[in-house]
Amino acid sequence: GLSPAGAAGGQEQSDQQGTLTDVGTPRHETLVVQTFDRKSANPDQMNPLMQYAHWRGFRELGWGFLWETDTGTGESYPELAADMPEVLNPEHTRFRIKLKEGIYWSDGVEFTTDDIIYTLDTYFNEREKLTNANVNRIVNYIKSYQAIDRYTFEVETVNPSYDLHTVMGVYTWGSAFIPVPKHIFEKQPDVSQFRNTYPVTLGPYVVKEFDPNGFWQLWERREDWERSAWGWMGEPKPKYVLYKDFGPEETRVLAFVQNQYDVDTFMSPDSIKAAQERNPYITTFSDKMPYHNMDDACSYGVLMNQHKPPLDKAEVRWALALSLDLKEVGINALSGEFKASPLPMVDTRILRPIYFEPLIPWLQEFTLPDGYKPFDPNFAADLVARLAESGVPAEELPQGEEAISEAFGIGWWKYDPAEAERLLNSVGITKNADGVYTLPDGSVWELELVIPGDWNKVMQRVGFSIADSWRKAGIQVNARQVDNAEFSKVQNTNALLTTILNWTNCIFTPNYLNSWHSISLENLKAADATEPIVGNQYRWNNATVDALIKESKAMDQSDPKFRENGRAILQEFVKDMAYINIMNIPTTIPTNEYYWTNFPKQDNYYAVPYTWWSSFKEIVVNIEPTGRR
Amino acid sequence: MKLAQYIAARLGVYVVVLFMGITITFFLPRLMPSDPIENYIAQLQNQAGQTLSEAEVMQLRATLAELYGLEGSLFTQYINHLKRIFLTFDFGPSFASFPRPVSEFIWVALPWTLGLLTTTTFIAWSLGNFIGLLAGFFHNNRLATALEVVGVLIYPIPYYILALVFILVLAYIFPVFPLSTTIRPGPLTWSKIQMIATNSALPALTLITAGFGWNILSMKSLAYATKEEPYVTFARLKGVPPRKIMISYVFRNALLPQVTALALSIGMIFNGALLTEILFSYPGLGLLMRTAVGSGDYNMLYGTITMSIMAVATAALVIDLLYPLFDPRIRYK
Amino acid sequence: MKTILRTQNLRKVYKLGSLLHRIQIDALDSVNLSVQSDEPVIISLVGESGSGKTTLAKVILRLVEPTSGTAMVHDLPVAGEGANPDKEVFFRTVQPIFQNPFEAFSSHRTVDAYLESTALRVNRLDRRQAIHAIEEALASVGLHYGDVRGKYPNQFSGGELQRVSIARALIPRPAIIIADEPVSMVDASLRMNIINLFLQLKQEYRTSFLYITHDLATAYYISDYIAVMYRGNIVEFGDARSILTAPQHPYTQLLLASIPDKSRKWRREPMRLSDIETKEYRFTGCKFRNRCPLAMDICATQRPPAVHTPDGREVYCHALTEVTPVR
Amino acid sequence: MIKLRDLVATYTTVRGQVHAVDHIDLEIPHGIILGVAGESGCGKTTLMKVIYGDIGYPLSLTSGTVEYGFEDEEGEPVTTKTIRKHWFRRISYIPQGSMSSLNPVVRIRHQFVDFLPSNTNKAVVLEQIRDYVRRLDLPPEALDAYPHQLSGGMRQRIMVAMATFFQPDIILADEPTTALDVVVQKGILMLLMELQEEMQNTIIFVSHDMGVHYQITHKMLIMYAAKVVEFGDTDELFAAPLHPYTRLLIESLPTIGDPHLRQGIEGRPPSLWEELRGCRFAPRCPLATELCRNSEPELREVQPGRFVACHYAGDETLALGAGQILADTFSIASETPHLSED
Amino acid sequence: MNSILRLKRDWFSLFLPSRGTQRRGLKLNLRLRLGLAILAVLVVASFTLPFFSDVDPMQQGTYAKNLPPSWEHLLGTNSQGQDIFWFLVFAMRNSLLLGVAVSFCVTVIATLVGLSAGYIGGWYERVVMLLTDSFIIIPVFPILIVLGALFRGRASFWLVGMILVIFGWAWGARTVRSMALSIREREFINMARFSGANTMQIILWEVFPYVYAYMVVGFINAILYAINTEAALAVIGLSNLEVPTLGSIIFWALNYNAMFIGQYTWIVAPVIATVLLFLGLFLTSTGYNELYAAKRGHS
Ligand SMILES: Nc1ncnc2c1ncn2[C@@H]1O[C@H](COP(=O)(O)OP(=O)(O)OP(=O)(O)O)[C@@H](O)[C@H]1O
Ligand SMILES: Nc1ncnc2c1ncn2[C@@H]1O[C@H](COP(=O)(O)OP(=O)(O)OP(=O)(O)O)[C@@H](O)[C@H]1O
Ligand SMILES: [Mg+2]
Ligand SMILES: [Mg+2]
Repeated sequence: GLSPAGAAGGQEQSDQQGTLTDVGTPRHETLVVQTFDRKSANPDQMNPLMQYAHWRGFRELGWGFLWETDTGTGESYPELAADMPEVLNPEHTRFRIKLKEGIYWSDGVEFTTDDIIYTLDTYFNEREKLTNANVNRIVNYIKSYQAIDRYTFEVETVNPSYDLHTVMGVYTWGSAFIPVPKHIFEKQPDVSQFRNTYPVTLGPYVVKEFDPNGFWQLWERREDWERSAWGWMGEPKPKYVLYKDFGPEETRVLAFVQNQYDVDTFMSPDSIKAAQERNPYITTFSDKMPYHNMDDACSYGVLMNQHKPPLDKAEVRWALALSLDLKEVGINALSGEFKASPLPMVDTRILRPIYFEPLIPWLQEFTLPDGYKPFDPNFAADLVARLAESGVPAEELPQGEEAISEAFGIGWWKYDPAEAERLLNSVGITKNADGVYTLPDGSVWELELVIPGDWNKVMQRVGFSIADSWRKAGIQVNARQVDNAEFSKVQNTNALLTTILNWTNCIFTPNYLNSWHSISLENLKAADATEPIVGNQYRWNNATVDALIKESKAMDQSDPKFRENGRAILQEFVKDMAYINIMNIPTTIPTNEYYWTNFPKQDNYYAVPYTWWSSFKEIVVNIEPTGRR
Repeated sequence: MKLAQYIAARLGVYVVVLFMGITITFFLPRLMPSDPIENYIAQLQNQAGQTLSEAEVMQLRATLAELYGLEGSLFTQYINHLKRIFLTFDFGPSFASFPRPVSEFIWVALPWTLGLLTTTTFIAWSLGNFIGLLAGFFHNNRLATALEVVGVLIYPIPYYILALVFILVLAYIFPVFPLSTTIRPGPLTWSKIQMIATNSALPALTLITAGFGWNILSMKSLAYATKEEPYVTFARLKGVPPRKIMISYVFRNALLPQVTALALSIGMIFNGALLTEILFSYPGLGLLMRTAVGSGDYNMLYGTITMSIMAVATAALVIDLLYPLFDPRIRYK
Repeated sequence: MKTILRTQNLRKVYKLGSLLHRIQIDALDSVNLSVQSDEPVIISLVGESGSGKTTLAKVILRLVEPTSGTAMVHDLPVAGEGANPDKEVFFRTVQPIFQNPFEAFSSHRTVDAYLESTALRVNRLDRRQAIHAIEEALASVGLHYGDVRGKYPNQFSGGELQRVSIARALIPRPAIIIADEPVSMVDASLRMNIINLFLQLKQEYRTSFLYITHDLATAYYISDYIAVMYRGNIVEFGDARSILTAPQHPYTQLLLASIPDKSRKWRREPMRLSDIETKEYRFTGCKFRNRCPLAMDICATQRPPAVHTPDGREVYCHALTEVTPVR
Repeated sequence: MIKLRDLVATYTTVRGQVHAVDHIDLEIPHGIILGVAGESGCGKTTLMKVIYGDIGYPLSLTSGTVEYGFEDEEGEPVTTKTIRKHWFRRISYIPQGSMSSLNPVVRIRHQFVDFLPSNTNKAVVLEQIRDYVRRLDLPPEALDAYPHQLSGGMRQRIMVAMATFFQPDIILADEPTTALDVVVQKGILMLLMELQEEMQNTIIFVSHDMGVHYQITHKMLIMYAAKVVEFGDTDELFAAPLHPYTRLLIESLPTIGDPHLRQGIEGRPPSLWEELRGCRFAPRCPLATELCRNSEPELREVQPGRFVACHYAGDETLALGAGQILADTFSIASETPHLSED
Repeated sequence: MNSILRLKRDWFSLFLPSRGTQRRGLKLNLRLRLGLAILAVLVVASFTLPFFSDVDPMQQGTYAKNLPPSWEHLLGTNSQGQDIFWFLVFAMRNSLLLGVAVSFCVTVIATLVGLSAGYIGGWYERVVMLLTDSFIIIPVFPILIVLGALFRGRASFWLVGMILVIFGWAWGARTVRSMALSIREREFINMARFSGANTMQIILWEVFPYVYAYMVVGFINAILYAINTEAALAVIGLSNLEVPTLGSIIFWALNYNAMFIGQYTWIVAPVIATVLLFLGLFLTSTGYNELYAAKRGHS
């Protein structure tokens, strides 16, 4: 029968084996990870040509890609390919790619160009039926392709390409091109009906078992992991990797304390603290404030519809920025564990030297038309002082200007409701007797703030805190949180709503085009158009930026001019206050080192700590069992 | 009226109710502010991390509208929807997990919900009625009274809090039950049943605890009123032992309205089950429904809501049809 | 001549029982009654318990829809096809006294509320007149308004309540009162007062009565006509005194023999009581046949026809057919 | 001998307290049928409740006890305090309106035996009940029916069967035949009489119908406004009622074949809520004197076995005069007006 | 059976030493008094105290975060730097307002629909009952989720109330109707009819008193339904989270893991408030029922 302890999450005690997981594997051989998307709606769909159970480890453990990204540096490196693509013509449209030899599918069949060509053929022939949107991307990107030999093929792109390795390979969080095994897929009468349950993989793991209800999936290391797509990286340490949803945050804290799993995702700071108090094996990314990794590609910010009066006026947008008390917001929502960024970009260790540091002097000197200097270089220092005051131990706070800036950012906009009022008054928005702003026509200015409700707790808090901050400044804000589904639409159209707390502005490598490529004049829609205006949700009309982006598109991304242009665009963003960027997304990812140790940490930074990026490959290779059972 | 006629009439009501429910559920989600096609596109972009060109998006949009059957006027869509449900019990493909049919998901989720619901409803109803009976009948007895007080105090506590307390006490402080549901696939063996039982224990406990309060209160008042009926007085005068009066006089008579109440309250109980499923990550219809709303999956929503309406209506129908068997007095016109 | 009361082929079928136990009862089985007179009359309706007396009353009161047939009261068609009298006219023509006084008043209202309502709404009196009318009506049944006022039904004894019920029916001075066992809960002396009251009302206010009772003595005392019912059938109908002194139907004879008389004690003889009623209701032919000393074969198959005796009554019995051929 | 010792039974209501049985002190010999008559609301049902020992809110026994004349297992005489233990075995009760006293959802046969201790062999008892019911000329199918399937008369007979099956020493029957037709009534009464003769137990029988009392009772108890006014042998009482109320009660009802006008008693019984002085019947009594109005008559034994609460009872001269006055009150003058004379 | 839901017997005798008839009146008063006292405290406190509050309790960062209870902050402060006590006062007021308003509408609609359907009968009843059954059978929660998504945040507090009313009346209507159906068959209805009462009057004076006691219980229940459903909607984030209600307190307390970070007052206080509120309503209703029953001369 089931002992009570066994019932408690299947932590069954047995003398030889030690604790077992819920799914019956030895706990000390299993790395257990909280799933990123909680429950999978479609757990038995494992066909990458279709929409599939994406967040269940396929990208990290199952598939192989031509090129991967090193999350520590942002550089790409070859994975299935033997090398970076060889450019065959000066126009940058023809490329030759060589594959590594000796890579085998998990069923023992060798991986060759045949699989590549078959996959591309399928993309092109079945594109109507395939629901993975990347199929379209590849089909629109590539003009032709051909096999040269068993390990070599060539492709020609439609336009000059400087990013083949991040289109046919991984860009930060995924690859548009996922090779499928020809010998399996060609037998299928209809590949779009094929579930590919228990898929043949290129990665070092195979699916061992999964929950038909979508809460968990168990991977087992291949016997021949050395012949897998990234076997050359070294031995993946866990024999099993279990992705599992441990429920809402309340139950996750408890399960984490009970050592039921090893890595969480986006747990809110207070939950982490609560868990840490109960279990010393639980650690954050750093033992110094702000404790967490701040290298996510995306940032939180407030998106404004610049087509909607009065947000069409830069004064108004600046007034919103200046009446946002970010210190207060950060403390209320995140206990101060955040890194502010005034530029519409994340302030990460990859991007800081290229885009942030060169712009600091400019920011400090930047003045609004009325002569006001909005930048607050002491933001981080003041924040530290306030945190110290509120009882954060001194040894956990960074010391020295540089460390403080590295921890909490280069600074942010001043909190100055008085200047905000001046700016608003200058465009005819004045406070009424109740201290609430009214529009020139005398009606109360009602601002709508949309907050994503399902994303994570922290984001909800940030959103409502921002609303609170604005409200204190006299702006009538109606904050509402919406479901993911609605949020996606709101985010992509930004037609009906005035402001959105947003996370879309995502740039991981110095290639900013991935995020900004659509900020073009052609991409502007009518003020109330409801169709998506992907990439220019700001509805930003700026000719300088338009020109700069067009120029950058025809440039090699390592060209210094490319980065120069990036900085110029950033300056334009600031001048127009086109987007109120707030902070890097704090990736609050605690780990539990009871069974496994050597996770990426501040002082052991071999990759970002995420389990849903390329970094996970490095994590499984680098972690060590503690020997506890 | 003959038995067949009675059943036919009751079935007629059933069909009409279903029809109305289905109609409401068809039009309501149409009001939802999310558009499945845009959602899908947005989702892809989030997943792939790459933005699509305008042309790509337009093309994708056209393809999807055709695939999803979202073409034509609302009315044609409605007629097609009705046809599909009534003729083939088909809710179309899930948008979020295209092209898998919604019914597939429902068949997976339904047994979980039904299993949890029937057991907890039965237990909560019996327990609540039992305590209510005791409290109403022995209204001077302190133990019965104490039990009733427990009911009165527990009844207003929100589900979520109850659930958390149970989790904290029974999965953390005394780890008797698992924190989260883990059920491994495989044939239905005895140990699998045990696994399901231990995994469902906490949601079940929450549902029972939250559900029996009302039964206590209503049964108590019914029992109290029934106690004043002349046949109960006469039983007392006959010297029938109180326990027997309670069971075969008061309870037997007060039971009937409670049976009707049960039939009616199934919808309410379902609401509770839905919340509980969300809280406990229990793989039932409720969670499916919540995910469907979250992802703007129309068809899934139709499917789950229609299914729940059917389940609830059918349960009510069954209880109604069984009702005359309980009540020898019933007269129907 | 006025039609005081006329029913034609009045039938009422009740269905009852559970899904498993299904029973059909002809509570009224082709009831034909006819009383015509220019003078007010008191018609007694007697018969065994459960024979359909209350049902007949309810049909006349428009509380029960007959399955078929028609009924007419005081020239006013009240039941069956085409009967759709004006409410006000109807209430002033017919008023009821219900059988069980405990059931006849809501336990949530004071009983005087009904009296008031009747005076105000049916009689359309003003408040002062209404009080007067109520006082008068209550006084005529031996009650004081002050003692009735503000009290709930369970604060009265059955008899008191019955009298209130009668008083209420008197307020509109209706043409006919349907009194369903108005004195069953009343003690002997009071019973006489009420009965005399009926007589007085008949004379003074020209009120007719349909008097349903088990008390044959009072029926004899006040009624002009009497109808005897058995299991949904009228078995004997005609002049009250002649029927009660010389009954012809075996059931009427049995009835009369069963009156607890103060003059001589009963003989101890075995009695044949009725069987389970639903069984008898299902009999074809004569429903009394299994208890009838004169039962013949024909009684089991054929419904007895109306036999009109020379003294003007109708008797439904095969035994009489043999003696007196149908005229 | 059942001894009622100075019984005062009181109802508590929001308006105050009311004595529905007021100082009743009597001895009822065993083995007879005692008839109780009196007008409605005079406390007959209350008296039955008190005798049965069913005392509970809002009814309370302000004073007195009942001694039942038999002992329990320990040899202690049974009184009001201990009578509950003997319910339906040594004393049984057919309550007023008992047609609705059967549990509607349980078959009759179960209701026959459900008060028996659980260790009795129900099957055996049921067999006996079947025999008993057959002997009482009741259709045995009735036992298998639900109450709603039976007519009122049938249910009433079932109640009688239930109350007599265990041959109790005392049977209380509160208007068991009201609302039934005379045929059924006669059947039930004959049944009761037969059973009583056989078992030689005591039946206390409440009825409004003096004819019924005449037919079946051995002794009569006449109540008026919570008091006993007369008590004695039925035949004697009918032959020569000593209390004016009794006399009026007996004489007031018509009989078939006697078409003469009769009068009920004028006036109405006093409200028990009021302060009562003197003889309670005095306001309605044609013979009442000052004495009657001011002093309450005691219930006294005027002849052996005859108890009357009237100042003038047993006073021969007065009785004669009274006879005349009473005869006048009845004004046996004309016939009742009748329609069908022509 | 025509049972009136008479919640009249009390477990309160628990606290009473003496027995006997006298006790009854006393006990009844105590029960009613206690219920009314609880309600009075809650209502008076939540409706008058807000006038004494000098800050908007919703405003964040007014005080230091996570302070333990003290004289200055009776229940401490929460993780958003708000005073828990003052927040609770406002929340109680709003929840009570919502509860009473919703419950009032629900009860009135349910009673009207139920009584008229039950009494009038015929086609009217059939149509109304079909509608009612549909509303009962359609599980409310999924629809609330959809509607919540539709109106999210934009849903003013009162819109949430309206939605609760729309999906709340049917149950009561059905119960009332079945009671009305059985009452319709009773003799006193005929008596009233012959006393000249019209349909409206009969419904009002004859039928209603029999369902009245039930409706009081229903009213109380609907208050709870409204407060709890709003809370449940808030907990899954579908109600307006910027209005202090018992639900939004719970939402934020859960959002900040009050249970695990030792902020017990934050999460326990609204629960206790809800329970107290219910207790007050329950005691009052049952106490009143007893009083009413006694007035009619029942035991
Ligand atoms: N609403 C009803 N539904 C079904 N059966 C009914 C209904 N009302 C009366 N009955 C049945 O119809 C028959 C006649 O009943 P009714 O009340 O008319 O008799 P009655 O002569 O008035 O009897 P009693 O002398 O006992 O008052 C009885 O068997 C009774 O059970
Ligand atoms: N539960 C009660 N509460 C208050 N008073 C009551 C109660 N029951 C009866 N009474 C009053 O007590 C008196 C006696 O009532 P009881 O029922 O004993 O009369 P009864 O002689 O049986 O009358 P009936 O012949 O009408 O049955 C009446 O005045 C009555 O109003
Ligand atoms: Mg009748
Ligand atoms: Mg009585």
